Amino acid sequence: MEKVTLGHGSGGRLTQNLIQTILSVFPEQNLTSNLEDCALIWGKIGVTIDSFTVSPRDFPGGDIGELAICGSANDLAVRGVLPRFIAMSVVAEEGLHMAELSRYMKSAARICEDLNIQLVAGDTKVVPKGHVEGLFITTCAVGEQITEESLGMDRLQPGDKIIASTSIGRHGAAIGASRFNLNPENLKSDCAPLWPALKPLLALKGLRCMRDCTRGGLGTVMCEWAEGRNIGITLVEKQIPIRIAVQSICDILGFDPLYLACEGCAAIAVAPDDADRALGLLRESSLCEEAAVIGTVTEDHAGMVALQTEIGGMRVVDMPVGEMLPRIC
Amino acid sequence: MEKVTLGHGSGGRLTQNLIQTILSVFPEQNLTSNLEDCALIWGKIGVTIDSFTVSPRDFPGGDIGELAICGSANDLAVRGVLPRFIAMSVVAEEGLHMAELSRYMKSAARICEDLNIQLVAGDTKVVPKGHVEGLFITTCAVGEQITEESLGMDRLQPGDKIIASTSIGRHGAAIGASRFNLNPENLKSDCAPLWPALKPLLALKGLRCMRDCTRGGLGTVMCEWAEGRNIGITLVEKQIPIRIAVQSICDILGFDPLYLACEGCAAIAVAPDDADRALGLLRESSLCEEAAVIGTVTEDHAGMVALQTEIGGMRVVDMPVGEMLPRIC
Amino acid sequence: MSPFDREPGQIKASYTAHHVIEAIGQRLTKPLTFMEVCGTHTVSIFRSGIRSVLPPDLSLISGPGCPVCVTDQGEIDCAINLLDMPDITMATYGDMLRVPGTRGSLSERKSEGKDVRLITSAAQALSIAEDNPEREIVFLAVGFETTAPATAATILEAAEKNITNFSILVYHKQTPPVLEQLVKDPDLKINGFILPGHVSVILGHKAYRFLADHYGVPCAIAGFEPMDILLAIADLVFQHSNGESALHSLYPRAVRPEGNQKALDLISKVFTPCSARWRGLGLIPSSGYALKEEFAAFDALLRFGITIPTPKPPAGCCCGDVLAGHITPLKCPLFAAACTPMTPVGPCMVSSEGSCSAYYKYNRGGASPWKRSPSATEAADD
Amino acid sequence: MSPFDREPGQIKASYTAHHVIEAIGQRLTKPLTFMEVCGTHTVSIFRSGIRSVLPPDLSLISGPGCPVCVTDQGEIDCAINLLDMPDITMATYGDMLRVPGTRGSLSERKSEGKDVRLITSAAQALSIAEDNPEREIVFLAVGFETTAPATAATILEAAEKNITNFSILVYHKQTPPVLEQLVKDPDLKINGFILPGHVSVILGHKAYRFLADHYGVPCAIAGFEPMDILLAIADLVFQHSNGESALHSLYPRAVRPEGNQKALDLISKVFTPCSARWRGLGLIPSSGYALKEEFAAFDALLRFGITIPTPKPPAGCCCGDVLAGHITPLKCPLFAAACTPMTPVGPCMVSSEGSCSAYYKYNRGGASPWKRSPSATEAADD
Amino acid sequence: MCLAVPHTIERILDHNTVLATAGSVQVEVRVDLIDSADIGDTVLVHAGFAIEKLEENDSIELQALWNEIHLYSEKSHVTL
Amino acid sequence: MCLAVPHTIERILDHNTVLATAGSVQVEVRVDLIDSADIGDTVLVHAGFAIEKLEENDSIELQALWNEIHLYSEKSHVTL
Ligand code: SF4
Ligand code: SF4
Ligand SMILES: [Mg+2]
Ligand SMILES: [Mg+2]
Ligand SMILES: [Mg+2]
Ligand SMILES: [Mg+2]
Ligand SMILES: [Mg+2]
Ligand SMILES: [Mg+2]
Ligand SMILES: [Mg+2]
Ligand SMILES: [Mg+2]
Ligand SMILES: [Mg+2]
Ligand SMILES: [Mg+2]
Repeated sequence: MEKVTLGHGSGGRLTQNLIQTILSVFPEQNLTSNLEDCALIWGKIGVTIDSFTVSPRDFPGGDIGELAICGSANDLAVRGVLPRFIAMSVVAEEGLHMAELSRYMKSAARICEDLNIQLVAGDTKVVPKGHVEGLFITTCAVGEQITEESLGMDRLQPGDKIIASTSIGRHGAAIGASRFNLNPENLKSDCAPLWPALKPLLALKGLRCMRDCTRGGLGTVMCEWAEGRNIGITLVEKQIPIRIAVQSICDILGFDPLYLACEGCAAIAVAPDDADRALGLLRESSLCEEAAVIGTVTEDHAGMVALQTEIGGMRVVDMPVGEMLPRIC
Repeated sequence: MEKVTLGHGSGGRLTQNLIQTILSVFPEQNLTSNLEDCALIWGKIGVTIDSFTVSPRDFPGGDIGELAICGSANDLAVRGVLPRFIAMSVVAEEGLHMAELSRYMKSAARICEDLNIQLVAGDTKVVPKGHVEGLFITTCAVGEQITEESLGMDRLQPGDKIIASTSIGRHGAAIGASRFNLNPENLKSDCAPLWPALKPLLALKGLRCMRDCTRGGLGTVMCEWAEGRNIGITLVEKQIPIRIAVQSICDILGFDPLYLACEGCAAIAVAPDDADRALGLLRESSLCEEAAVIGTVTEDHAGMVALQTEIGGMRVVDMPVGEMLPRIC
Repeated sequence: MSPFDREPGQIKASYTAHHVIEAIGQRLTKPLTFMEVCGTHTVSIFRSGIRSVLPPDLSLISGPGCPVCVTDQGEIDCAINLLDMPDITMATYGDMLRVPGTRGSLSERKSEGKDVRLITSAAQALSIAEDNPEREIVFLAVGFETTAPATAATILEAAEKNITNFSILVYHKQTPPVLEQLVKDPDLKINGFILPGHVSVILGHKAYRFLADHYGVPCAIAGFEPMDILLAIADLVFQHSNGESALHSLYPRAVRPEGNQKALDLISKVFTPCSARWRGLGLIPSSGYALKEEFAAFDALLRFGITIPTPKPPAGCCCGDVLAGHITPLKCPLFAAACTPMTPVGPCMVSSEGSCSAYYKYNRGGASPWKRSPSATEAADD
Repeated sequence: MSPFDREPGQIKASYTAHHVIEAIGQRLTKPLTFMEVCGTHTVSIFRSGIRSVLPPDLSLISGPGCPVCVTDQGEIDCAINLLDMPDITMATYGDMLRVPGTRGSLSERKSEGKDVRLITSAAQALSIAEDNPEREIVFLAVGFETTAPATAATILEAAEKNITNFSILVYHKQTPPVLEQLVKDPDLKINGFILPGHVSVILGHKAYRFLADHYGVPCAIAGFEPMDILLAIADLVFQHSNGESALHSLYPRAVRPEGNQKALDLISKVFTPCSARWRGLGLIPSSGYALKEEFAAFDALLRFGITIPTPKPPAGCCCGDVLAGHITPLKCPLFAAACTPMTPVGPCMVSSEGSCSAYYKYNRGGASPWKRSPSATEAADD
Repeated sequence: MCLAVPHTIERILDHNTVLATAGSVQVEVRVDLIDSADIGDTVLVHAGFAIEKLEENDSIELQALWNEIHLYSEKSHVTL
Repeated sequence: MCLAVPHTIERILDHNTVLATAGSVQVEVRVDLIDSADIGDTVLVHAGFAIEKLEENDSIELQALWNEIHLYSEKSHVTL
């Protein structure tokens, strides 16, 4: 009897399978449109939902409250949707300190204030000790699309440039470090709202689509684009911004930074002519000073993501399958 | 150090306190508007969110999948909002059988098909064994208000009649029975979509507001109306429809049926002139054959709900405080 | 049977209640105070709004009839101490979970991960023991004579099945001794007792005869439907008006004059009377049950080598006075101020059968307009 | 230091790689097949796309270098049997969790609620034992000579601290005996070994000299950066072109010729060589480690009275042939069909260092256009 | 103090357990504390144990009480 | 088979444990397996244990190899 495994939650191919299993019973669904970060209903209204189960709840650079707003707001932002409203549901374990909950709510409220997002609906559930690991938060963000046309992977074309809005893998590395008792001095989660940095890009005619590289990381987003549209993507290893602390954590635990979650980094596809301009606009934001062109959309190797390695080799970047476990030997 | 308790989750006054604690840190919030079943954004778009943590996940008359759609769709329906879209987030414990998950998703999809609701956004998280009790589902429903004016408790006026759309307490009784190994032959949760039954009422000029009597039951909804608007409400005990199995479970466990959760019962306030017509319209639906006028909005005892008892006495119906525990002695 | 029908054979209250109420009003000639000594009566009185239909001169006060409330704070502390030992699973009835001891409640311990199980029958406690041989199951047994026989039956079964991981904190209490203490209390003028119907099912009539025969206080054994209680009130009013003081059995459908001999035999097979400490009322001789020596193996106190401490009650809490009938909750300075169902100070506010809880909940902390009877009581108090 | 800087002192690969690649191409005069025998080399080769830059006549094949893959199925079964006993906590390294035994993996047991802890250091296993005195902590220890000294140190510490709830499933393996078996294999033509840098840190040069001296196969001890591996390949090509067959140390920054004597001493203090069963390769004499008799108290097999079964491998799985270098994963009939990372059949598809996993992941199940070297291998195989 | 609810015995399970219903709610009930338990009996159940059979008994006191009450009303006696 | 990462020792914690960093990541490392551990040493850490010190050693073979490679390129020797 097939069971749900942690691998189904890791953001890669098993997660796609799980989503497919769920969608298959609902009428009129297709996986590709569901892989975009938010739905566009009535043409111009963006809607997205995400549950936040991060452990530990406090991590370097943020907490579950901040993450719960950033995560959903970013899913709107990357589709050119101005985040306006949040609905938030809190499932707490009995025994959780009220002060801890309040602290997370303050973090959430701070992001809402920064982005001028209004909390409009909420729910609270308390479950018996042991029925939830402390606190899970689900947020649904709603906003209005401010671009003429809807951004989405259907707009990708060979020749398009891929930009990483900042250095990758910081959220996943920070969480991994906390879990495995590593103590990185200068490493914080990149958890941050993307809207302020991405908004200027929306004026670019050549802007194709964007994705926030959360669970599964940059590598998974690239695979979803390549497979979803049956195009090739070539990334250039030495152009991908990775901070030394992130790389060190990957070295120590045997992780691949391409698959580490980001919570404040978007993958952006632009027409080649607009790449420089996009980079310039991004770098005006203090969150995106590390922005870099990291690859190109190709007609070659359709459906596949390639990495041009530092020694000049080529290899596939495949969608990850299981949970990323530390590798020792 | 104050902690979150199960009482905070029981739907009564402690739940209000918890909500207040959360809302207090967000800008521009007021508790009363947040106590309505859904928010109305941009004037005419209804949004609601709810997490479903029901245990057991299968119960007589429904399951967590059906409940997750009904619960959120009903929160729209009671404000005159046609449910159109659902965003759904699933948090599963590793080890959950895929077949069980699929079964719930089929239940959810069936309700979506019945109501012509489209699943537009989703999320799946898998957490380690012991981090969640099997499966929690959060749904956010979005729809369009089809009434001219927004329904809400601000419209309540002395003299208004209160209608229960069907007999009360069936969901709470069914769950309580499952938990305490009682085996009621004819008792099923009332879990059902309210839209088809409530839609005809929206044409009534005298329709004031409606609420689905979920967690905390009819009693809590009445208290929220009375306190939220500082009006009095008098309920008449012998007019409140309660099925014998529900009453028996209450007798056995020492519960008060007024506080038992419903998942397919709405409290409806109408102008006195429209009460009969509302009752007639409701009873056309097979789900609402037990609909009854159960009380009146009063100028007296403002902020309080009174129950006129079967022996002709009067007493307060207060908002419940803690978790409802079986009473033996 | 239509789905709205209630239990067949019950009194359809609304058809006859007003006659009883009318009769009470007509026959009441002087201020009278009756005490109900069963928590289930207390709840029924409040839930049916009986006080609101009684004449102002007729007062109802609640006695020590909630087994949760009368459980001594030291007894709770003892249970919590026990729960801190390794491998303990504690099984008990619902409301016990919330009662505060000196270091919090069982419910708080449960929320910290201790294994506390809510049961609805003594037999379930034993099943838990059978299902979890690697753990020590302690049944925290509360309740009066109605509940004690089930505990006794469970102990006999455990002995027969030779179950060795099962023991009991016997906090059961007996009602006649506490009623005797109340009726002898010079500060308390009780003009009639509404006697507990289900305790009477076990004890029969004779256990309470002394109240009428020796102390001259009219008594009515009553069932628990609102009409049952109205009838008992009428009966007590009529006794006064007729100059009687008898024990009347108004619950003959359940109560046999001789009681339930089988249950009484079980009790005396397993337990022996002992003095017991009641919250607020102190040590009352012969008001508790101790396990007989042959069942000592099931005595949790002996098994785990613990004793029941005698801690100080929470400052300002008047539960003792409330339970003794000296005051109504409205007279407690903490009531509805520092002490509410959200912030309960004493067990009478915690238990759903507690007087303070009932006064708060069904009268909105005393703010309701329908409380003729309680305010009359207050007048009598002053 | 800019945030993009990598570890100081590393080779900036892209500046020099093309020179090395060019030299390899120019000096290669005949088809050659080299074997890397370290899983970390395997991963590094795939991740850096080294095969895609090598001439088609140069083949790289992977040996039994992933300790997870070579752990025998019976050893996994034994661990799972142990986990079914009460109060067992099992601690092990990451990838071990997913390796399938006959009755599923540790990870599956964990998802059913068994206590399996993922550790990143042997010392953590001992800490878990100290923190949980009421449980039995079993450390499932895998790995080659690099990892065994840490296990030895931990056992000595446990003995010194007199920790009695700690024991070990010693599944450590030794590399020289298996290399000897490979080099003697008549079905296998290996023209050079890329030797494991970190094992060499412990063993020094002499443990591998027999490969060059006795069997005439060129050897290069290599580090793990892509450039380190390219250099090793160049070295082996040059040796062939120069008619040499020597053991060259290309990782002198870490490897001392004499090895790490302190680590070797620890190993021999705690362990004694024994024959060991390798997945797919069978029983190889002197290729395992057994606890010395004085440490028998820490032997989980003795402590719990269990033995390692010898189950049948999954039908159709060619992990044995893959680990022995007889075939590349592409030749396994299940590869990318019945056996994928989502539905792994053998450990070589499960472990992130397994050849099958690497072939699948970095070549998209053989479908990628950048695989000159592997297809050359295939040609050589036929 | 002692919530007890009438149940009707539907099935005998073993020497001390029956299946009983209260308003269509089925529960296992222990009958150790009563003399006999037969199908169709209505028993009063407290904490999972039947503590007595309910019978349509009347008491002299109750009859007298009703009579006295009816002096104050025109309605006829309603039996329990 | 044996992932090992260079760490620099920052602090001596006790007779067999040090605090070491790899690219700003701080870890407790056991140093039982090496002869000496001093602040500033770069050690190779495998599974939580330092297995060797890293030193700027060169080997004859490595020098020879580079020389041979440079016959095929115009670039100068890049030292490790
Ligand atoms: S109101 Fe509270 S403090 Fe006062 S007697 Fe009642 S329980 Fe005790
Ligand atoms: S592809 Fe799968 S079945 Fe074939 S050898 Fe590899 S692991 Fe075994
Ligand atoms: Mg996203
Ligand atoms: Mg989303
Ligand atoms: Mg932040
Ligand atoms: Mg998201
Ligand atoms: Mg809600
Ligand atoms: Mg609602
Ligand atoms: Mg809602
Ligand atoms: Mg249903
Ligand atoms: Mg709802
Ligand atoms: Mg998501």
